[in-house]
Amino acid sequence: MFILTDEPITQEKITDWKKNFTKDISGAAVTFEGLVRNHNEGKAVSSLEYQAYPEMAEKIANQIINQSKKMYSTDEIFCVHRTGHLQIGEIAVFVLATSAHRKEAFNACEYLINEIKQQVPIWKREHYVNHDPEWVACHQCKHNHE
Amino acid sequence: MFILTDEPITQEKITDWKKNFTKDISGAAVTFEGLVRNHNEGKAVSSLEYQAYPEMAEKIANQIINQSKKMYSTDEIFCVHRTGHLQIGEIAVFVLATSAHRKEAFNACEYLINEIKQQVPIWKREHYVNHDPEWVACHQCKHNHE
Amino acid sequence: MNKKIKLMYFAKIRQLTNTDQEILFSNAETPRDLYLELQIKYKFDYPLTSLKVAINEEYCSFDSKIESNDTVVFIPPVAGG
Amino acid sequence: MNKKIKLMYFAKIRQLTNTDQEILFSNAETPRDLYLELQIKYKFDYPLTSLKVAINEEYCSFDSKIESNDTVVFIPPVAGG
Repeated sequence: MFILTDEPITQEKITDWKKNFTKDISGAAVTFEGLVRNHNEGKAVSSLEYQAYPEMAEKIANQIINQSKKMYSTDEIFCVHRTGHLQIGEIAVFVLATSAHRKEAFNACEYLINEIKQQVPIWKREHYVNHDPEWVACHQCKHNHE
Repeated sequence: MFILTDEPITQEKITDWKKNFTKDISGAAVTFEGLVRNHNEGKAVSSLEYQAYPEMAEKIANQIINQSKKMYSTDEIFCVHRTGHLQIGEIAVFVLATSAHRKEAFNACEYLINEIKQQVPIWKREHYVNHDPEWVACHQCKHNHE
Repeated sequence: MNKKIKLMYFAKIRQLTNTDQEILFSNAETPRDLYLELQIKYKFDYPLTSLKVAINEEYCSFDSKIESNDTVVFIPPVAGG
Repeated sequence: MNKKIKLMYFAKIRQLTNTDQEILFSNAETPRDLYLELQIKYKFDYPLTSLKVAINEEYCSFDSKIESNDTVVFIPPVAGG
């Protein structure tokens, strides 16, 4: 399940999602939180702006989730991504993977965030302390023209 | 930092630890929760009992944390482990790793839980629905006699 | 022969076109043709090779065939997470 | 020559000795010798090869030298997490 939201991703919401997506058969829950940090490639960052192509982002993200469910033996995989203007320390993306075994939960969680970053049409504009804002590119992205 | 506790590891405590151990320079927070699941190796589990050798557990766990700080570029690494009697769904162990970059946070978190399970003197007794309770062994453990 | 094409613009491309979305009537056969039209219309030279393209929310080739009523989106380098 | 050794027992070994901890006066030079004494005292044959041993909270060899006032703990297979 994938959610795009322009509301803050709070620890209270994360607690609820963890309760909802953890089962009695789950032995491991791995989470990833992507946070807005105060620097990138040597520049002081003051805030971030995320823009999404919502219909396609949801479609592609759900394809990635289905793919990771095929690749890893998980109980649940869940991802939520922010849009809008975010301050330092805010959560930009949250991923949860639960599984009977920890190895599968780690692999699924890491696979998911890597693929989300490379494929899902979401863009990030960095606002800097001393420079004009810029749309930045994910460095691992392969711009294959499939 | 490593903590042994016989009090339940609640989501409220996890929220506090995440707030305390995440910095403005952190771009990624990865958490692992080891949960008591209702089955193991084909047997229905009703509850678990954890026993620790506290002085040595804390010493070894802190050595592992220091080792992982040398191996991975993290901001903070934190681990808490339960002792006592746990019911299905309760959290037995919680690990948090924060870093500027997600790869380092994933690696540190997974390394830490693997090493904790192999080295730290904590023992688990499984109580079963249809069998007598048993002290169980970690399967990845190498019983090298260093 | 004119097709009705829905275009949506995001991030860098939205900045260059100064437009969120529009309906265009065009003879463009492929996204490659269509991009040339946009470069002329909005007077920019951002290279196609930096982009991907999606038709109806699916990534596709720049040489795919555009049908009438398709939604075409040129996708600048993504950076979620 | 008798040493004062503190022994703590955990998990399977606590079950076999039915003891949490004790002070033992012994001539055992090494954990290997000491374990033989315990097997006789508590009448069990759980193999040493399934265990590790710690002296003063550090893993060490079964052939390490035990000093007076040391704490010796035989460590059954661990299973944290």
